[in-house]
Amino acid sequence: MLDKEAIAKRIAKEIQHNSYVNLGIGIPTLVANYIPKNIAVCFQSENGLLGMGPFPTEAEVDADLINAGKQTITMLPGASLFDSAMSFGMIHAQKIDLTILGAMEVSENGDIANWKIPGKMVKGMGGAMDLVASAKNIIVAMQHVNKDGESKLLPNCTLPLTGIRCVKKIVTELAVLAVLPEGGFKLLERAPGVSVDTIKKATLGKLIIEGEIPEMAFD
Amino acid sequence: MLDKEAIAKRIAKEIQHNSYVNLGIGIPTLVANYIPKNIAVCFQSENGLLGMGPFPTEAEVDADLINAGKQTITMLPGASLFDSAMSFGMIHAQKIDLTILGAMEVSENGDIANWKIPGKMVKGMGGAMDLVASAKNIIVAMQHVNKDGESKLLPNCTLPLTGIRCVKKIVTELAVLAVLPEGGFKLLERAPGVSVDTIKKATLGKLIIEGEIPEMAFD
Amino acid sequence: MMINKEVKNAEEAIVDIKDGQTIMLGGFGLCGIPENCIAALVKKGVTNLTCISNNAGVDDFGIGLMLQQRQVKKMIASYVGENAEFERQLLSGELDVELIPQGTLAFRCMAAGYGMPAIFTPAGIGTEVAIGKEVRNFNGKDYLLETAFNADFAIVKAWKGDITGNLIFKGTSRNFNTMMAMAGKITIAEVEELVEPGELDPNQIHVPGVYIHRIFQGSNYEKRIEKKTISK
Amino acid sequence: MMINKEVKNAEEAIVDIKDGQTIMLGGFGLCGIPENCIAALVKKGVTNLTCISNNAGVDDFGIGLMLQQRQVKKMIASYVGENAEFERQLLSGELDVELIPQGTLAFRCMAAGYGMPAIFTPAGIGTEVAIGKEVRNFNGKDYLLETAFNADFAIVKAWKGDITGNLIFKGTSRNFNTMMAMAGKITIAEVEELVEPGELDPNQIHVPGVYIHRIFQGSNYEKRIEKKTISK
Repeated sequence: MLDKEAIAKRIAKEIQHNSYVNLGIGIPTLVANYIPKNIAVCFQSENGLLGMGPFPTEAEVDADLINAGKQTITMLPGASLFDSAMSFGMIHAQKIDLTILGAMEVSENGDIANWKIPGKMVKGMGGAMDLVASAKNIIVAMQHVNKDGESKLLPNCTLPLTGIRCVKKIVTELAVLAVLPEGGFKLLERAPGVSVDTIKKATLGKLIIEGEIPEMAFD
Repeated sequence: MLDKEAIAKRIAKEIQHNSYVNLGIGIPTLVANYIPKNIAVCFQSENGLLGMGPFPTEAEVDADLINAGKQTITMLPGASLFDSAMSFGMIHAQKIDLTILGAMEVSENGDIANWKIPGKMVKGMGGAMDLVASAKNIIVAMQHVNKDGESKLLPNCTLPLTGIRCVKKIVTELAVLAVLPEGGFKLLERAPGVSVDTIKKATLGKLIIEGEIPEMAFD
Repeated sequence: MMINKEVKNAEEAIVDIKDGQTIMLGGFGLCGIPENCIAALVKKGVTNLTCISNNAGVDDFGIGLMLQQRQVKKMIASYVGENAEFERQLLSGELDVELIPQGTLAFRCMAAGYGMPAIFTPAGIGTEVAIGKEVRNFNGKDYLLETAFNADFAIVKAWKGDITGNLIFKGTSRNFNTMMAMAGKITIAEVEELVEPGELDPNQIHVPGVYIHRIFQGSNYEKRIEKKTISK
Repeated sequence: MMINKEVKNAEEAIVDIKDGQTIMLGGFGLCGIPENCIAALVKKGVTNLTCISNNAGVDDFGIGLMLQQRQVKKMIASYVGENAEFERQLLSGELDVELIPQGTLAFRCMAAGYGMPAIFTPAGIGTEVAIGKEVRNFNGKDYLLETAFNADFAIVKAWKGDITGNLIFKGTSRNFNTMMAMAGKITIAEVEELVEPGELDPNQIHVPGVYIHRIFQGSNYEKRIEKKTISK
């Protein structure tokens, strides 16, 4: 089973050379730490920044420079600043190549739920509905099962949706799976030491297994 | 009868303190020369400038700084530059208080035609259709009659329209007229030495004359 | 002669904001919020406000200060976490909230500033956000029709400004401030540094002065950081 | 590692532009036009182009150079005066022209850059521009529905740029260049001065590099003035 860092590390391998990437809060934020040196990538923060760098040193902290998770951050050379309209404009115009975000549930046709649990205080969707409505490629970082052991990869989402037919790939503590255009979770890789059977039991939605399923490689 | 400079001078009296004004090509451009010193006004050029100043000296000429008539110009202190989308955005959001432009014909309900003569080479409407569609106040500087002596203030325009029900006031070589909301040209002032009868003969659209019509005053 | 928008301070800038009006407030989290005007609104005690702002501040800062005084009737925002008083008022029914996608919030402000009555966005298609809204397909993709906001006042905070109302922002504090500045029927700008016309480069103005009705140099900016995060 | 968009020159930048494609060209009159790319397009001899540009240049400069070589099949513009060759081709039926309001031109580019399939504008209501178009009333006012442009290439000219594609414009040469830069499926930027990442202030970027696919430092800019006008 992968821990959060390992999930982030595995997702980092998905990032293409010369791509613009939006990282959600949580595990996706960790992905930035694992980008290979030979891969050119530019991170967008949807509150108005392209070229987001690492967190600042104490001396670099600037109240006027935060990311979409409201954390203080820095800018890399070549960074640019803009307003939220342009930021979501570039998202909707599909200038952002890849969005990596968390999810509570994903359905076998690629629907995603990650913003609202009925009966609980609803904080809001923030930019998530915009991102999932427009990203060319969406990778979800999530736990395969909830704390009661119930699958979060479902035939249909039970929670209110954030977006429909949008998730392309999922990386969990157990596996890497593609969401096929015709529907279904296609098992691509197993986490080290995790059996196909374990993944089967943890996946309530339609799971497609073809041939030998390799273990994840991390480099 | 007024010459072009006098028409511009009369229109300049219409400009309110603290207003943003767009001046069209031709006579409207001359209006800037007659703004009283105690009137604060900011001129917009729809190709992306607020705070347009006078034409440059030979030494100030900058190919990257032109007005909407493609003439070289200067900027005043407090000027700002922007792109054409923002420029027409501020026009459509009615942030520009007054538009002054020329016309070939105006109808008694405020329609304006100033961009196309069938059978002649059509150069285009430029920004005129945007300006007339949105300006809070539109003053037209025009000749009362064409070179054959035919009225250009008509019951209905005969030329293709630029915009409908938008002109608020007209200043010609003969008169100042308001276009009433309910329709009709209300005669407000006569040019020095011009009789009401001359104006009547030169106006084919519904002319409304109430009481004594004063001669224009220029200061 | 120059058009001069300068007012003395926040109290003068907000003097005619009335109970029950709709106000846009710039900022993302606590970054770029109009601190001085919020303090003045709290002091003035105006109530029953509808606030359009990406967030609702924290318990003791930003719009949270207005929530403490029960000045807000309705909040239109994209994310309202990190605020216990907000949650309490929401659950008790004292406060109405309308959550909308962040891009939709940005575009509905932008639409108002560009004189567009409505815009199309794919955000929210297939979700509860789409309920009751017009859906239209263009080139095989569905979009929601979302209308322009109509706010009585917009209150924004910039880094620098001049007395004609030109604004320059710094860092990510630009966020919603630019679109809201363009969207308000009356727009109030507070700035960290107010200068004379001609001191700002015309080429670097983020919001031209034509959109701004009142401007003043604020004081005592706290610029609180919500989640200070340091490199390890 | 930085994303690098630099190409050697205009020839390399336009190498894959093909006969029959749709191209946006920035500029207003001759101000801010991509001189190097126009020269390269003339040299390459690509034909049957649909050009979206506010104007069509003059007889011997700007898009006028492409008209001389009969490279343009259709012109979408707001104003096409000052060009005798344009008039000749139009009257002889060699050239098709679609005249649209200047704001509509700007908004249809902007819509493409913002992922909006269409926008509403009041410009053209009641005129022949509205013929065949959807009219919709919002709050008592009529608007035309105008669709986003869909261009194969956008070619723009900026003052300064860096190799990641960030652009800064000067004066009124910004005009249509920013929206077109954002609107092209492939956007080519030529700049007077190309610098390394970090040399431009992130706060002063007019077009972020994400929109730009190819960038190069142009040479021999003539920057011809169409109507030099001097104070008396």
